[in-house]
Amino acid sequence: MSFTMIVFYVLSAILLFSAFRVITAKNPVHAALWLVLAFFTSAGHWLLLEAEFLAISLVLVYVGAVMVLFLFVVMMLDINVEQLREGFWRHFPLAATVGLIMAAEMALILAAPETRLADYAPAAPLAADASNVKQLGLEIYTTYLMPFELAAVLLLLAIVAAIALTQRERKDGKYVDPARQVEVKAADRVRVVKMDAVREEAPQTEAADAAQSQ
Amino acid sequence: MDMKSLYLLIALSPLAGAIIAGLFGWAIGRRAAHIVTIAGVAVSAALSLKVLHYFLNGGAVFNEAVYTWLTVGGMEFSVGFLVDTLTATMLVVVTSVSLMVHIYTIGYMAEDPGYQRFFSYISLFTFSMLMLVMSNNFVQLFFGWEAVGLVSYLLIGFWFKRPTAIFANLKAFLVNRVGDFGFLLGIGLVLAHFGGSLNYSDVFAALPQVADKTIQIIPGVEWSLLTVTCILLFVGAMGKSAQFPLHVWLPDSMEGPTPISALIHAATMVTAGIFMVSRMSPLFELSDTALNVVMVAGSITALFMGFLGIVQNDIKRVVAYSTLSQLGYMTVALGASAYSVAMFHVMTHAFFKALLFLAAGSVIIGMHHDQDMRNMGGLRKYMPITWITSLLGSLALIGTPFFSGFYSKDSIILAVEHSNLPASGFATFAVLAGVFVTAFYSFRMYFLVFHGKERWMDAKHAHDHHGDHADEEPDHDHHHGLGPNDKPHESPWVVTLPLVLLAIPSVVIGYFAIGPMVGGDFFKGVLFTNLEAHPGLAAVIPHAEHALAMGLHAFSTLPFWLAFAGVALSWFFYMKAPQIPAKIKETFAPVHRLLENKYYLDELYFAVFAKGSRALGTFFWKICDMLLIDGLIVNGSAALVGKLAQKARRLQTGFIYSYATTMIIGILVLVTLWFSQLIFR
Amino acid sequence: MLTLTHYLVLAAALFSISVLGIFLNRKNVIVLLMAIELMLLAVNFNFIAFSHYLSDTAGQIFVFFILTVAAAESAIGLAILVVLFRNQRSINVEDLGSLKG
Amino acid sequence: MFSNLLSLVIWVPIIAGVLVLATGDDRRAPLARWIALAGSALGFAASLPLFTAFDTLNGGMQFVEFAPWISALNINYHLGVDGLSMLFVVLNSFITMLVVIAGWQVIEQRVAQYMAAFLVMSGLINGAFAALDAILFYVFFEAMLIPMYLIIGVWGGPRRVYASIKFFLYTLLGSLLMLVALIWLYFAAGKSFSIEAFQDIAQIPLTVQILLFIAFFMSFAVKVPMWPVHTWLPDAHVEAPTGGSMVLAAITLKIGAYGFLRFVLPIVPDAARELAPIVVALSLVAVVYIGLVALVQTDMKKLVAYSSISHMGFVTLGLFLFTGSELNVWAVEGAIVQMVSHGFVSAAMFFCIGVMYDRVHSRNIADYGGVANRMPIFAAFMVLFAMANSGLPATSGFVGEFMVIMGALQVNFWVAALASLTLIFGAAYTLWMVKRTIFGEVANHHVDELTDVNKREFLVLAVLAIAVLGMGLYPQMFVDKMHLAVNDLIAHVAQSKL
Amino acid sequence: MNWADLNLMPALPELFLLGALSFILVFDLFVPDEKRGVTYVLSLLTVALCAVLQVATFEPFAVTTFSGMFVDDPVADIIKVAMYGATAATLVYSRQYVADNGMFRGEYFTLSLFALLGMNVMVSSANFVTLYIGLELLSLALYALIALKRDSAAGTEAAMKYFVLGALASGMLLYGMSMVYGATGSLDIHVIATGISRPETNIVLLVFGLVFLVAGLAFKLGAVPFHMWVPDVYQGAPLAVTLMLGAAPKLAAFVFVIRILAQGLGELAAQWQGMLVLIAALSMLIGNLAAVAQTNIRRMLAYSTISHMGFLLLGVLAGNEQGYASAMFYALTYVLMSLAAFGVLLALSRAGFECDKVDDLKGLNARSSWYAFLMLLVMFSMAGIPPLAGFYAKFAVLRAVVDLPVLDFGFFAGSPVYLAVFAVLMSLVGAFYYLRVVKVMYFDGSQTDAPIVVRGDMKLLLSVNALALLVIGLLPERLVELCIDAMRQSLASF
Repeated sequence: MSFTMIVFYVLSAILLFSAFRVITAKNPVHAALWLVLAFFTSAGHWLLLEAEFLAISLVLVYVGAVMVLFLFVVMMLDINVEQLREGFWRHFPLAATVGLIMAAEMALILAAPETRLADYAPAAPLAADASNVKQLGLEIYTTYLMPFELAAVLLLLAIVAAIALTQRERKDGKYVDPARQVEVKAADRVRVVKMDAVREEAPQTEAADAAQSQ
Repeated sequence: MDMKSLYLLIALSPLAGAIIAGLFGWAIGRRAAHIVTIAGVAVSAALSLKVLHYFLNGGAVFNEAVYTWLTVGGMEFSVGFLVDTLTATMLVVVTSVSLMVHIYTIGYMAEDPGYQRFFSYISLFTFSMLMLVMSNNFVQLFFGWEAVGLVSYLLIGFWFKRPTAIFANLKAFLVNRVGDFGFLLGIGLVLAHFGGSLNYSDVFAALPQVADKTIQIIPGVEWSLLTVTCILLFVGAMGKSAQFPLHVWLPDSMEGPTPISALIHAATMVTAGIFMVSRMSPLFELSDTALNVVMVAGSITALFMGFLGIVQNDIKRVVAYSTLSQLGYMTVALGASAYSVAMFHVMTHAFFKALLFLAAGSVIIGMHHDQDMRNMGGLRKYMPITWITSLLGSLALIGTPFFSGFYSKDSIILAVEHSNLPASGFATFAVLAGVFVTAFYSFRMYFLVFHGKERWMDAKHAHDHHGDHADEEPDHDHHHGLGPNDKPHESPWVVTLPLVLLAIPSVVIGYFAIGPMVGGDFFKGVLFTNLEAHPGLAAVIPHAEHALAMGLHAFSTLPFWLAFAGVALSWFFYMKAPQIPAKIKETFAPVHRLLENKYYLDELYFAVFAKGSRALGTFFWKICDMLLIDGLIVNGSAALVGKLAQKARRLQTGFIYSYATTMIIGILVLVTLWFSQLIFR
Repeated sequence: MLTLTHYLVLAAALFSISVLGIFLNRKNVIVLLMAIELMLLAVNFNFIAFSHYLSDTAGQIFVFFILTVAAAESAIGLAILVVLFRNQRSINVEDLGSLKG
Repeated sequence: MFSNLLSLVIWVPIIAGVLVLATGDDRRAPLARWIALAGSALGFAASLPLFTAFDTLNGGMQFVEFAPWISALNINYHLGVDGLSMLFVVLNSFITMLVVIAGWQVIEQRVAQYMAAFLVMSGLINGAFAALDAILFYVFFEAMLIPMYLIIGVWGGPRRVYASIKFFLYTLLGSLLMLVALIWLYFAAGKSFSIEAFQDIAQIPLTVQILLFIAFFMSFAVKVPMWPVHTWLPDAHVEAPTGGSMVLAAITLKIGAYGFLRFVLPIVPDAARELAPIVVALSLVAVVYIGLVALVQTDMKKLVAYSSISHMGFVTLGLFLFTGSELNVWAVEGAIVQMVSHGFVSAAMFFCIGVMYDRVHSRNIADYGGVANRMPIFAAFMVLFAMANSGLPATSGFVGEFMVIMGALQVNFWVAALASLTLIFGAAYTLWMVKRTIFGEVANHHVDELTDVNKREFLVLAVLAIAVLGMGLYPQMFVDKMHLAVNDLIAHVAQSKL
Repeated sequence: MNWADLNLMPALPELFLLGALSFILVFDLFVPDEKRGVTYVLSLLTVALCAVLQVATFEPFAVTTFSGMFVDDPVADIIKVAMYGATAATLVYSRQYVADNGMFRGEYFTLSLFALLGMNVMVSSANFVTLYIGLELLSLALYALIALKRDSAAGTEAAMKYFVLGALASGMLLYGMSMVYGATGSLDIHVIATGISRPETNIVLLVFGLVFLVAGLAFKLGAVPFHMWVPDVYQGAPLAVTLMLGAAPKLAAFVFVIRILAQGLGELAAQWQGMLVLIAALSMLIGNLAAVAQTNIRRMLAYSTISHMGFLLLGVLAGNEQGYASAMFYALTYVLMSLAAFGVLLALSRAGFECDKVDDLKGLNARSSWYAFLMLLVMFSMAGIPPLAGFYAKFAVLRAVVDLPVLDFGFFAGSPVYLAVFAVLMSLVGAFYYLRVVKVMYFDGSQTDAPIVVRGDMKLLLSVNALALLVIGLLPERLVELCIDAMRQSLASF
């Protein structure tokens, strides 16, 4: 068994275990941390597959950004962890059966000789100075220009959407609406109230009204 | 005027009267209505006499189409006239009796609010009957057949407020429909197998080819086509001419006003069946089986319906049963192949029976619409004309020598005696016994009505003169009867004049007509009798040629003495010893009850057919339609869809995990289906 | 020797675990979101493995975009989660059952 | 001058219907009525030349119109009538006019919608009869469900919802299967939806023919309706307003039978021949069984509805009487005559019941009795139509029955015998009803307060009476038009497609 | 890649849309709440201009750009124009509703435009990458829109469900794409298409991926068993968003299906036909059955959508030009019907009252015969009754199905006619609940006499929309031919 094989199996074992823990962990914070571990091991796998850029992005984007976001949210929301775990094992057998069948079927198909995965010869190892990043960059900025731009739009959308959904105007906030500020006119700021100089006998009429209404 | 126009005029002038009186009666008033209808019928009657005269002087047979009704499959159906001696005879009978009845009606219906309607109906009836007898083909025959049925329906139910009347007319129509059912099938068989035409002449011409044809009605059993056809046609005749077992409608039809009982249910319409069989004599001659059937039906009717006349108390019903019985005689004659004799009896019977009915009507007028004979008696003093004419009519009916009824009835008896059909033995007994019975009930009626004690004084007024419908609400408009201090009185001249006019032919027509009609060749080429095969008629002809001798000879024959015995017995029972009938009634209570209930046939039919079909209908409706089809299949499938819908709905649990599970299972199923070979190697 | 099969089966196992996570988890929506991340990870494995064995960069580029999308997706997912929590004071999956039938 | 006649009879009522609808709410109801009358009268006027100018010596399609409609699918606006269909176009236009008059005062709510529904339906029905393109036919055939659904549902009786939905789904079930059959035939006929092309398909295997037959049969048998798919009809009839029942019975049922003539017999002759015994048996069930069911009805409309089924049984019977491979000309023509006649008679019967219903607001036989005392003119008409319904000679009701029975006797005695039972049953249920409603003493104060027909009702009754008697006395006028078409049909059916 | 060769013309509408969208996004910040109408008008203008540009740049053949990732073919053109129309109609119909429900904010419009952009990208993509990103653009915008009524528990619940299941479906889709990529070595649909026909291509892997692809696509369409989100989201989302969800995205999803299955994996038709048979049949069955039991009209329409998608898939599974064209026709008419149906519901809704029970339509004919009539047209069209557009849609699809040769997929073998018969039987079940809507409108008495207040432009557009069903029903030729021609040209120049 070659070294890469050993690495592969070790990483795979950690990956699958951590993935399993992600979905079974009692505490969502733990789950998120198990997920981080899964991402790390995946990054290791991808390095084995000579996808350095992606491996690094995975760590940076996921572990660095997304998982932090997850943890933020988990901690922000006041979640009763104990209650969340009730009845977990009751559904486990059925769910596990389905999951197992699925995994088994997929594995059987993929491993079957008819699938001819063996035809895929292992790629020749890249030259030491070959830059995965450069290679991807070239493609992304030329051939994949359109998806690249669209990815940007997508991120914009995510920003807009996230803000639209979560931003709340606090009642006690000192928020100033720039649009209203710009719109403001002199007449809005100063109101000239015309007042009569003579004061009427108001209370009497009120009393009369009251008497009438009774 | 050419003959075609003449015939058209005969047929159409009553129709014109009917239409005017019917559609515009409200505008022209009562008087104009009866004038116009009577004028129409009078024209017909006059022209009919002319036609008869024409034929007596050797006129030519007329057989021509008037207009094409329908063309199908290259075959034309036309309205056409076949006028020969047979038609001419019927024309005269129909129009003359109809004319009498029209006149009579002026008096009889004088106070009825439906006066114009009534005239319209009877004119319409005359038209229909004329179309029936003048037809040269089966379709038109059927038209007329049904049309007279319709008018009969309308007239029986003329007093549509009376439950009994509208029950009776429905019954009449339906029973007739049963007959028509057979009749139409018979016509269909004729069309299908007799050269593809419904014209009489074509059908007769095709007879030689079909004489030996057979038909499989029950698979594997070959029946003679002719026999089947004839019997089916005769079924029609049974309905219309009220032969057992389709006779049940006729007695009930007495619910109609008396004039129509005379016209339709005695003189004309009910003889349509006899007329039709006579017309079809070439067919019937070829089938002994059919003739036997005819004869049996006729004999049963002749005898057993006569019995029923004995126990009736309603004056009209007695006449009605007598009509039934006489129709039986005619049918027996047909069975004996003595078609001319049958027609002869049709004619004489038309006159004397119309007379009897009208006389009964006159009595009813006199009794203020009380029809129960037990409330009458001694009327001869108050209603002399009615009394005399009734007596003459009764004498004709029972076959008193030299009266018209004698000639026709004796001819029938002779013919039957000499018939060689298997049924003729029974038939002979029936007609002979019938003579006695006829005489008995006729004179029972005569004595009860015109002689004896004047019983209307102490008549109960909650009377049950409607025997079988006694439980129904009494009708105040019509059944009032005589008041305690009233006396019967003779009817007005419009009523008595027809009586007189009808009495004349009732007495004399037989004497004059038997010679040419039965003995001579008046019907030659029209009515066919195979004298070798069916010798009944041959036995009559020698007698018929000498009417006087026949009358004289009669005193030495059995029928005369039977009739005499009947009259005598009735005199004894009802004049001399009125307690005896009551005693007999007690002694033979079951028999009496059987007769009073008309052999329970009505009850039987009602239970089997009316109730049975309703029960079946209810079953089909409630069980098959509503429960099985609608409930189980239609609503059931709807309910099933609803149930499934609830099931389908419950799949949607609302929980993400179950949705996800569904999706995954979907994937798994697809994967398994497509890769089962790989997975389960 | 490491073959493509190794990676694909690994990815398949990962995929199954994430699917299992989605319908095993009845209490916590956040874990659902994490399971989704796992699933995308499994897919990425596939792409990268194929890319490697095909010596083709397209797969890796796709993964790049998937990572981007996944990030955006989790942002929106968490935003919805926050709104959900505000409305229901719960992120229990079983409380998300008012729409059904 | 007659080149666009068929389009006129289709579109004039529809456009009039749209105009009527445009008058809006009930404040302008009188205007709506008059437009409706004008539209229907125009439609009828346009249909008359079809009858008068019809060339009886020409067996083919007449007044043909052709325009491409959806050329991509080879669907064309192809119209034409022959002896099989012309009469129904005229009949429908005629009945529509009467229906408009019949609903003149009776309908007080949503007059415009009511009138519009009938007018639109009239146009659609004409279209169905005139269409020579299968899809065009189908469009008209189905589209008429919409106005009918509304007519029953909006203006109907208490169980109208059940009845209308049942009606709709029942009929839809059949027609959807037919649609599949039409599409199959389209490919078999070389990508054409022309009905004539369907008929000219030279070969279809028997099993396929039988499947096609079943598809068509489902559709048309429901429409006719034949036992056992008839149960929608009593419900629909009972709940529909008078006009709805009139159109439903007089016209829409005929479309089913017409479908047999136009589609089933010529397109799948061998299957028709193979399965004819079943159809005949079902028809006889309709005659006998339904006749008995009619006998026990307590609701007048239901009774007449069942009688319609029974009468339509005669139609289907007539259409499927084979001797060898030949249809019986008597029976086929009789069936068509019966269809036309039933159009008059059933419309008249329903109208009569409507007249009574408008006054007493009950359809129960038991709530009547002695109507003739208060409504003599009406009673006279009612008795006339009842007689026509029971097939009395000299009324139109007799002609068709007579012809079918005559035809049946040439084929099979027992079939004819069972069919002839209608003479008895028809008279029994119709006249029994007449006895219980029209005749007798005045039964209750409702009946006592009855007033005789008004001018409008009289007009409708009189026109129908003339039609009933006219057809009974001179059927030749109608039958003449169909001879060649029927002969062609028979010749066509005689050719095996196996 | 040569920048000079970059032809932006085919993508002009999308570029304009993106620009306008960004502009509105910023501009809206400076619009005060009471003048939000400006944003609304700008959005409408944007959509209208996009449509103009789309028509102006129409070419009767396929043009590709962005290294073959973006394809502008006649099908895309027509569908996009229809999507602009649908989006515009959505905005018009929902204007009053969003104002009444506190959603009348700039985000609503920008998110709608984002969704539109995403759909455009989906429709015009010729590469898995762009397909995926377009799909996500659409989906993310929709997730957000559904939850946009932030205080609505149902809305957020629906959004969450849609999000989770959508992500799951995306995962499946991606898994499928990865397999296809692995088998063919490319993400480009053209290359994939040509790659499949090569003998050395790994069919097992392809079919394996195909299963997942089909699942993902079925989810987008809302076909059984990947339909579970549809009823919940239709019911839970704000009515305006439901309308948006039910209209244009179906068109995009349809083209998505065509791009992947017909253009990319056309050679595997024999395989996916079988899967689609199963999915289509189940969709028709479950959709129609479950709809029968609904009392909520939005839910009912959701299930009806599922069944319609089943029908649409029948056209797709025919696997030939006629079939695709018929499915396209179906999609177009479906969107028209869906728009009109929800349009009427929006018209009947008012502040504080959402018209979402079937019973809320009771007696509509008495309240407003016009809206009742429009709804009647929609319902009968959905039921497939001629002479309404829905009939031709069903008809064309059935025709394509019947034209198929004998099918054999192991679980289903036999004449395609059986499939057609099954379909019509299911649409019979469907007719029942459409009829019920007509029934409550016409046969039942009204429960309320609240006046129906509808803006004039909406009333006009809604009328045109519903009457279009009738017009198309009477004269379907133009649209039918348009679909057939477009499909032919697109497939031919692919």
